[in-house]
Amino acid sequence: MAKVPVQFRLNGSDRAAFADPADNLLTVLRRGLNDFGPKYGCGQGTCGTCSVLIDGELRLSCLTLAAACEGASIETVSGMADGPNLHPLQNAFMEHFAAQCGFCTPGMLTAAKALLDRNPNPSREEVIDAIAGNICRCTGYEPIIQAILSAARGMPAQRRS
Amino acid sequence: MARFRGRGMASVNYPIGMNLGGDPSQALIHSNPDGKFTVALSAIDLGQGMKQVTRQVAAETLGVPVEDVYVDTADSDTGPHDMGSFASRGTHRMGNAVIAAAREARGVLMEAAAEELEVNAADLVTDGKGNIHVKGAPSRSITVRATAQAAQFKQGKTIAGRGIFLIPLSSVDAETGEMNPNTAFAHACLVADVEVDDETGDVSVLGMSSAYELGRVINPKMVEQQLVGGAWMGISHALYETPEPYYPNPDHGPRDFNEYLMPGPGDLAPYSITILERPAPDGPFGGKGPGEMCANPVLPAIANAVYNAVGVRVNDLPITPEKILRGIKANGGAKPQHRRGGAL
Amino acid sequence: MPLALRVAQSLSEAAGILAADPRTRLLSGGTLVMRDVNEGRLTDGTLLRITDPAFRQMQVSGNRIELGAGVTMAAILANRELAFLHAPARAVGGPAIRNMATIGGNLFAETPYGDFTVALLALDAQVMVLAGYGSARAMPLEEFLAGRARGEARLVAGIQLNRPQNAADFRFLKVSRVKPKGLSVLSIATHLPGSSSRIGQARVAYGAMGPVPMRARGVERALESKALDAGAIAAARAAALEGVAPATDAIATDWYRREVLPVHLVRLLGERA
Amino acid sequence: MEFRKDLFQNERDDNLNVVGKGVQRQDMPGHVTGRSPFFDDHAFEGLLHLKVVRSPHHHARIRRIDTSAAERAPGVKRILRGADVPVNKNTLLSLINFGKDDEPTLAVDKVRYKGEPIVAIIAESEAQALAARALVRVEYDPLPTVFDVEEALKPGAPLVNDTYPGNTFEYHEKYDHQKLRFGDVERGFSMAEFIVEDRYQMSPIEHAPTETNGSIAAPEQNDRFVVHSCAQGLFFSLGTAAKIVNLDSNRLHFIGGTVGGGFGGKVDSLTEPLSILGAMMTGRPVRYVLDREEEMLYGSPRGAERIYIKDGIARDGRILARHIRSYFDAGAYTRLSSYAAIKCTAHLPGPYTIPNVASDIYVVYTNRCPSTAMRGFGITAVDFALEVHMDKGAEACGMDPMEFRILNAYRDGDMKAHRRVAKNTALIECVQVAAEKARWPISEEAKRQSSLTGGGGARAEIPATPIDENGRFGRPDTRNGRSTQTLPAGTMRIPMTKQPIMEGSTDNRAKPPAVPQYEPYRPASAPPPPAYQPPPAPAPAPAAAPPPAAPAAPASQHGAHRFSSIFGTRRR
Repeated sequence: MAKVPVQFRLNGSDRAAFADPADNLLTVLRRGLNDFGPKYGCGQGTCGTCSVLIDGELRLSCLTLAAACEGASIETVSGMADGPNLHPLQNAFMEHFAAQCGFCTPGMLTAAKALLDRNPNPSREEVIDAIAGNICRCTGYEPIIQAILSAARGMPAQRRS
Repeated sequence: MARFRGRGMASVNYPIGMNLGGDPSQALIHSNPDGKFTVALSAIDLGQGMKQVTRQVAAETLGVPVEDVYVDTADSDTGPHDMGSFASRGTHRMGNAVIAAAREARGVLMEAAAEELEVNAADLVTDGKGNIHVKGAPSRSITVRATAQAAQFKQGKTIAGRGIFLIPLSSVDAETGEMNPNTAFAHACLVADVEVDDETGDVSVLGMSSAYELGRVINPKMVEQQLVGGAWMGISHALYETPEPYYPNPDHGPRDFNEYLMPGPGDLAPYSITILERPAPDGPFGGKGPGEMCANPVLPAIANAVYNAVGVRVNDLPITPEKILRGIKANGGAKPQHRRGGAL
Repeated sequence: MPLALRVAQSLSEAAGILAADPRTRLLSGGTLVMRDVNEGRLTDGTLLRITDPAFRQMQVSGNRIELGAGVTMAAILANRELAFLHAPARAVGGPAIRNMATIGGNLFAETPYGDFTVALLALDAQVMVLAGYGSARAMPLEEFLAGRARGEARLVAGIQLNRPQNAADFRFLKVSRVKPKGLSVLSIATHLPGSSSRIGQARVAYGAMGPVPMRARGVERALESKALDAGAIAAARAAALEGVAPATDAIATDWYRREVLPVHLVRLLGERA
Repeated sequence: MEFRKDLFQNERDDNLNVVGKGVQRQDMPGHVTGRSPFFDDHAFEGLLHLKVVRSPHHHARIRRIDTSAAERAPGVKRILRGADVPVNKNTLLSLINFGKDDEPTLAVDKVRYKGEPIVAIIAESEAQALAARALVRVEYDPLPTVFDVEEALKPGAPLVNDTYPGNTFEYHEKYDHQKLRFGDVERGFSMAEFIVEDRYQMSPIEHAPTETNGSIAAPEQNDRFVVHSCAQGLFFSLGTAAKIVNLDSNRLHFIGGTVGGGFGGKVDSLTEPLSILGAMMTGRPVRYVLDREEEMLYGSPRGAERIYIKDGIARDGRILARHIRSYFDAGAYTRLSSYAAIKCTAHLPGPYTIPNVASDIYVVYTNRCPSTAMRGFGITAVDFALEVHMDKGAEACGMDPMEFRILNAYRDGDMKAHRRVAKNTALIECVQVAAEKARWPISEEAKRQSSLTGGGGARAEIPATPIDENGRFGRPDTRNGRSTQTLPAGTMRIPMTKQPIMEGSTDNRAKPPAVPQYEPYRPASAPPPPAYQPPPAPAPAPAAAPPPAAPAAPASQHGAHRFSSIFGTRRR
C-alpha cells in the first residue's frame, strides 16, 4: 500500500512519518513516532484521552486525519514539561492527587492547557466546560477541577502564554 | 411544576479480600549496596494506589524514609505470585506480604548494623530518617547506607526478605452455607440529599455526607481519592449507568461514552467524609481496604432519598427519570415524605 | 482496496469527484467519518478533503448570514456577530469536538445528534447544495432534511439564514442527562418574531423527536398571531406532540420523550413570556 | 475529609512514621507527564494487529465459516479459528479448581451470545485487519434465546450453556443454587408483627475503564514470549493464557501492573491468549486491543442481579427473620459469577444481627455477554436491595431509619448467619457519626449504643435450623420442598480456618497486630441484653486475652483438594 509522507512539528521538533492515507493522527503519533503520551481510549471522539493541541487548538487526534496535519505544530502531554521542570498544571495535578489510574491524565492536562492558554483566570464553570469532553472513571472529576483552578491561580504570567 | 427535596441514608459493611481465603500474595524486597530498597511484586496498580500503599507499608516496617523505597509492579519474571488486584484484597493481603518481607530484610539490616556497632541487634532501633541507633543512646548510631555497604562489601550479608500472606482456603456447607469467610470488615453510613423534578423525573444530587470506618488509613490522600471517586461512581450506578437500558431486553446497548451515561463534571455534588479507624486485627497496621465499598452505600441512599422526596420507590436500577415519572403518575402526583434533619 | 485520500481544491471539484464515485465520503471535521474508519465500518473507497477557503468562509455582516459548511462550532462561538447561535453551537460536544465539528457535518448527524441543525431549522435556514460541477443552489433546510431521511446525499457548500431581528425572539434548549456535555433527550428551538406583542411567522423545531430534526407545525399554528400569554402557551402545549415520532434509544424511550417534550416546551416558552 | 480519632482510640497505635501520612504517590510524576507505561505504550518493529469476527446473533448454530476472501486480503498474515486454539475450552476459576471448563476462546459449533468471538484476523495494520474482517463470511442457524433469569429456569427454556444443562451453575455436585440456613425463618415470620416483601433488580454495569482491554505479545529470547498486559491479576492471566495456548508458565513473561482502570473488567484475560497464540503462529509481535464499542458491548459487564427479600419485623423494630432469593445473571458462560454467589451468601443478611436467616442464590445462564467481577462483586447489588428494604422496614414499623439500623446492627460477639462470630464491628459508630454530621436527629439512647458492647450472649447462639434438599439439579420440581431435618442448636460442620500464614517474618520488630482467626463456638446461656439498654458508659475495653487456638483442621484439608471437595466440580 502506498504510504504518504507527513511532516509537522511535534513538541517543538521537526518530525516526519509515513502514514496510510486514512491513518488518524493518534496512530501516527503512537506507532509512527513513538509518542505514547496521547492515549487510545475510544477512537470515537467520546473520551478525550487522545487530546492534542494542533496549532494551539484542542483536537482529538483519533478523529484527525494525519495527512491533514502537514506543516502543523502539534503539542502533546509529552512536551508539556519544560525539560525537568513540570508545567504548573502538572504540578497542580500532583498536589491535588488529581489522577488515579493516570490514563485520562494526558488528555485532561491538554484540555486544561488549551483553556489556560486562552483564559488564564477561568471560573469553575469554565473549567468544567473545558474538560467536558474528557472522561475520567476514577476521580469523580472534583480533584481535577480543583487542580486546574489552583494552577490558574498560581501560574506565573510568563507561563500563561 | 415543582422540585421536591428528599434525604435518604444507608449503612453497609464490606468484606475485605477473596471471600473464602486461599488467595496468597507474595513479596520480595532487597536493598542496593547503599541502603535503598526495591520491593518487587506482581501486584497490579490499576489506579487504586498499590505501588504507594505497599511503599509506605514497606518503609514503615523497614524503618527507613519512604523515599528510600520504590515498588515495582508488575513483572512475572521478578515479582513473585499474587492473586491479583480485586475483591478489595490489595492493601490487606499484599500489605501483609510486604510486611513479612520487610521484616525479614529488616532483620538482616539490624544484624549487620549490630555487627558494625558491636552491640546486640535486639538493642537497636531505627529512627525512620535513615539511621539505626542503640535504644536510648542516639549517639551510638550508624546510617542505613553505611550498614548496607558493610553488609554487601564487608560482611557478605544479603539485606533482603521474602514474604507471603495466605488465609487458608475455607470450605462451604452445602445445606447451611456455613463457611469461614473474610476476617476483616469495613463499615460505612452515608446520607444523600436529592432534588426531584416532578414533571420530568430528573434527579439532582444536592450533597452527600458519610462516615467510613476503614481500619487503619495507610494514606489519607489516597483514601480520599477512592472515596470521592467511588461516590461519583455510586451516583452513576444509582441514576445513570447501564449497558442494557431496557434489561432484560438486550436492545439499545450503548456503544460509546455518549450513550453510556455517567455523571459529567457538571453533575457533581458536594461530599463530606468523616473517617473512623478501628484497625483490623489482621490488617497491615490494621488496614482494611476502601477500594470497592466506596460506591455501595450511595446507591440505596439515593434510592431512599428519591422516595423521601416524591414518594416513589424505584426498585430497579438505574433510577432513571422515566421510572420516577412513571411512579409519580401512578401515584397521582408527588407524595413528599417526612423531612429529616438539616441541610448537609 | 484500502481507503484512499483525495484533496479537492475547490467545491466544484469536490462535487465532481463525489458525483463520479459513489464510494467517496466527504471528510469535513472528521467527527463522523473518522469514527467509521476507526471502527471498521468504512474500509474501502475514498476520503475526500476540501481545501477551498470558501468551505470555511463566514459572511456575517448585515442581516443575511452565509456560513460555509466547513465552519466549525468553535468558529461560530468565537464570532460575536453570531451570538444568537452560540447556545446551539455550545450544545455540540466538548471543546475539542467543537474545534472540529462543522455545520455541514451537523446537517448529516443522526439522531439524537444534530442539535445545531434544530436551531437552523427554527431560523428558516437555506442549505446551499452542489450537484456535480456548477454553482450551489439554495434549498430550504426542511426539504434538505426530508431528502436526507430518504437517503439522498448532497454536497453542502454552506448555509444562509437571516439574523433574527430581535435576539430575544430566538431560544434554544437542549435537554441532556449528562452535564455539561451529553446526548439529547430532546432539543427545542423557537423563533417567535414580534413576541412582545403578536407573534408572526412562528418557527418551532425539535431534535430527537423524529428521524431528522423537524418543525413543530402544530405549535407554530397555535402561536401564530397570538400574544405569548398563558392561553397561547397552553395551546402550544396541547399541540406539542403533533407529528412527532421519537425513537427509543440508549438515552430515553419514545414514551419518555413524548411525556417531557410538552413540559420542556412550556418551560422554554414561559421563560420569555 | 476529617478524622474521628477519638473513636476506637485505645485499639490503635498512632505513633507511626509514614503509615497514615498523605505522602505523594510514587506513580504520580509518570501520570502527569504521560510517561507511565501502560500495556499499549511499547514499540515493536514488525507489530501485527489482531481483530476478531464476532457473532451478530444472541444464539445460533454456526453452519459454515468462510475466510478465503479474508486470507487473500492485503496485509493479512494469519487467520485463527477455534481449531487453532490448543485448549479451546476454559473456565477462569479452573486455576483454583472451581467449576467446569465451559467457554471457548473462539466459538466452534455454536455462539451463545451476541459478540462472541469466532475468527481472529492478524494483519500488518489495524485498518487491514478491519478490512479483512469485513470479508469473513459466517453462516448461522439462529436458535431460540432466553434473556430473563427466571425464564431461563423454567422447564423447556432454551439451553444456553451445554456444560450446565439446567441453565444454572451447580453447587456441591448437588444443588442448582447456594443455600444459607440459620434458624427458622418461617417461625420468625409467624412471630413477626410486620412482613415486608419486595423485588429488586440491579442493572448490569459496564466497567468502562478509560483504557480498553488489550495486550501485546511478542517472541522473546529463548523460546519465550513477552506479554504486555492490562490484567488485574498478572499471574491469574498468565496461568489462564498458559493453559489455553498450552505453554509452560515459565515460557511466558508477563509485564503489566500499570493499568488504565480496571474495576473488575480486566480479570478475564479477554485478549492475552489470542495475542500470544498470534505471536506463536506468526513469529511476530501481535497486538490485540478491544475498541471502545467492543469494550462497551462485549467486554463482560457486572452481571445483573434480581433479588427478592422478605423481612419479618417485631413491633419494637427488631428484625426477626429475613429470607433472600437472588438470581445472578451470568450471561452465557460462568467466568466468575459462581464465586460471587458464595461471597453474597457470606455477606447476608447484611451488617445486622437477625436470629433467623435463609437465602437461595442462583447463578443463571442467559444468552448475553458473560458477566464478570466488578467493584463490589457479589455485594453492591444486594446492599442496594437490603438498604432500600431497610428503609421500607423502618417505615413499616414507624421507626427512624437511622435508629432502625442502630437497633438491628451487628456488634462484637454476635453470631453471623454463616455461623462465625462477628468482631471488629463498627456499623453503629458509622451511623452515629453520619447522623451527627447530617444533623439528622436520633435519640440519646441511640447515641449511647456501641459496637463494643451489647453483643454476644444469646446473640452468639447458633439456633436450631431446619434444612432442606430443595433444588437438586436436574430436578426443578424439588425447588419448593419442605425441610427434611432440623439441625440442633450449635451445629457446626465446617472446620475453623487455620491460622493465616505469614512467612518470611524472622524479626520481632515492627510486627503487625496478631493475625486473626475465627473463635470457636461457645454457646452462652445468658439471656440477650435487651435492645437499647447497654451497660453504662464508659464502655469497657475489649478483652485483652488472646483468642484461644482454633481446633486443628484435618490434615487432608489444604489447597486445591479442599476447593474441589467443597464445590464438587473438578477441573475438566
